[in-house]
Amino acid sequence: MNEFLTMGGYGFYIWTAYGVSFLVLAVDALVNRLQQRKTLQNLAQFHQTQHNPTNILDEH
Amino acid sequence: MADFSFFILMQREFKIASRSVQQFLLPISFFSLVVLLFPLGLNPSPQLLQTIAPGILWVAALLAILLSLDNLFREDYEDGFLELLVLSPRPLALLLAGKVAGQWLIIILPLLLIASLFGIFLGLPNHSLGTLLISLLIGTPCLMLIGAIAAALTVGLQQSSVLITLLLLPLYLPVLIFGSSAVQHASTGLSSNPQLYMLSSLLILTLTLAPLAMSAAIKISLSQ
Amino acid sequence: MMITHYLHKIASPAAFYLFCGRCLPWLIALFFIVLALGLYGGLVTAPADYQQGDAFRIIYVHVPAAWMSLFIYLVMAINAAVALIWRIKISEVIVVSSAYIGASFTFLALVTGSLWGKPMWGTWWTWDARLTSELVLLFLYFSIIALYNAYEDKRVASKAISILALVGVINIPIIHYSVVWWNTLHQGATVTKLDKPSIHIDMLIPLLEMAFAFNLYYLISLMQRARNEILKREFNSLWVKKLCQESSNE
Amino acid sequence: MTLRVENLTCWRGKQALFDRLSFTLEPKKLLLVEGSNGCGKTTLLKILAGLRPPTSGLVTWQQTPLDAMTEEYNTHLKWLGHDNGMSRHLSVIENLRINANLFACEAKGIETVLHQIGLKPFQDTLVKHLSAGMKRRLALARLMLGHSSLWILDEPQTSLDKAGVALFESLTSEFLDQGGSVVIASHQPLGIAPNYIQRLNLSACH
Repeated sequence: MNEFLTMGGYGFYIWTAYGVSFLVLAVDALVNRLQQRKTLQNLAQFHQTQHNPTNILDEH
Repeated sequence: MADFSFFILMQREFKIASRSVQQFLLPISFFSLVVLLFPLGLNPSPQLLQTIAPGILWVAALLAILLSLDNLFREDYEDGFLELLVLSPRPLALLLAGKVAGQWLIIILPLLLIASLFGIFLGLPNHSLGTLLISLLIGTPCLMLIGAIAAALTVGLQQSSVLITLLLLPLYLPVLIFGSSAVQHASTGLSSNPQLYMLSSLLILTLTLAPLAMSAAIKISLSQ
Repeated sequence: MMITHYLHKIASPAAFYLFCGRCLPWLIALFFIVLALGLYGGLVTAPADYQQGDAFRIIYVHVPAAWMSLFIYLVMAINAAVALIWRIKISEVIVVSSAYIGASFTFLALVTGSLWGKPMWGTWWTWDARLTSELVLLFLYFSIIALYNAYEDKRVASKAISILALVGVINIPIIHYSVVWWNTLHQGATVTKLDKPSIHIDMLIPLLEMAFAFNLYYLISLMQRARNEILKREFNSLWVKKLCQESSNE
Repeated sequence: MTLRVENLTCWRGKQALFDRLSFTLEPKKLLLVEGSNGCGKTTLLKILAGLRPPTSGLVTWQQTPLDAMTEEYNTHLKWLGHDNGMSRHLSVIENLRINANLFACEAKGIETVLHQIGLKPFQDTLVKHLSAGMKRRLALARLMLGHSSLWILDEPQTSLDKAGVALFESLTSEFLDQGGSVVIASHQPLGIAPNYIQRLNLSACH
């Protein structure tokens, strides 16, 4: 197990590279999730006040 | 009597330039100041200056053009003249191409004079000055045309000069690379034809595509 | 005229929103499976490289990220063209949503590239042609994101960045080959090109798995961001109101 | 030369400027767009001129949608926005000559137009030295250059003095008699024969 961690002496570089990669992907996923929740809250609040939404036809 | 669309705005640019001379002196003085910085910043030993002279001259020319782009469409946008251009029966791409050509013609002559002057100051050998002028003649219209697209995209925004710089630097790289290496090769006695051919192919590419992108960008900026 | 009609029908925001909602869970599950396979293959089973030893394992993150950064820009450019020519809302949304993910993949490629360069050449940054054009690509992404945020009206903003994406995609090959030309001109053969070593089959399989995993991640993130963007743009359609009521009384 | 609008909708941010607006503008008719400030008059005019796409809805000129034939539509259209469209560094005569050139009409018409709007003595002064009223007159002069069948004017009477407003009203009535159609967004009263006028109030449709 130990030589797996040291990776033939390059352990630091390899694990930092992988660590940074998954950190960036995780942050991206997190930001997506937060924005999704914020938009849904804004919309829910907006639709509480707005009584009659006009039906914009969904053509182009 | 109706002139060819390309020349309408070009004549207009000359008239405007003759009235507000300050507008086109700015890039030239900026160019000379930037070039002046390098010998003062580094040690003025002739060998060092000679090797970096092509790079300095080209970067300074690029920055001078970048500076003059911000008010390329700004005044016409504020006066409402851009709306008239968009709503005129003439092809917008040709009109805007004429306008950019006018601006280029105004800037290029003094720029070439000053560039050759500073070329000598920086110790460029005489036979490479010719290549410097040719490469500037071919390269600067590329810079103006690509820059006009960015200027058109950002004309409606407030602090657009920073944005223009960010938009343009990645797109300016090929012209800078081939331009400065053309002069470098000439100063070391090698033939700089391959670089000049590449520059002219870039010029032809931007000449054909940039006006279309410019007119689409102007229409979008005005539709805010 | 038939194509545009068909495109409008399937590409209506509501249909796209529901479609993404349905396949997201599957994609996330598939992503984790393929990622696990790729990591296991790359880190454990792949034999060490005879030259670089274990350091070459960074390619399992660096190369897929580099591929993705270019691939995403191409997807953005194609959608930009579709958005400008046929004015399809979904393509506009895809262009906007891909910009952020593309930028993060390019940043990743740069970081892992320099991390790989340190053990190999002892310096964090080499003016190697591919790393330099990757850096320029990062600035291309930043310029798109900056231009998008500079506009207040987001519909106009997405048209503006579509033009910038098209101008950018024409310039990418030009920038790449001028940087390669510039690099070989000045550096010559002193710096070994950052080329993939002639790859053994056991090494190649995990690389393709990782590339597929990154592609899946791009799809997932794109769909989430696109759904979010659609909600913001269609905020007053009936289907959005129904959606809000459903989610609020859950 | 009819301009037809079918359920035009436009949103600005979270607020609907107008919603499912439909009307047609026949020749010899003047559409007066009224409404409080910021209710979308300028946006509607920009959509009619083709400067800006609506959120949804269709605008057609002689049964063809605007975005299908912009350059042909522009030959019939004359637009006057808030700003006058005259560049500040050029003189009155130069501006008019450029506009005549843009709309490809003969140059000799400029002299009569200059005379009609009363800017003959200021022919060679730069636009930046003119007063706001004179700049507006110069912008109105542009409407008379060449022939057109549709005017879209955004608050044309701003900063015009009494004589200027009278001049503008005579110009418009003359244009309407010749079979042109006009769209005006304005607050001030319009001294034009009411049978020409077709009113549209934007604040009503909130």
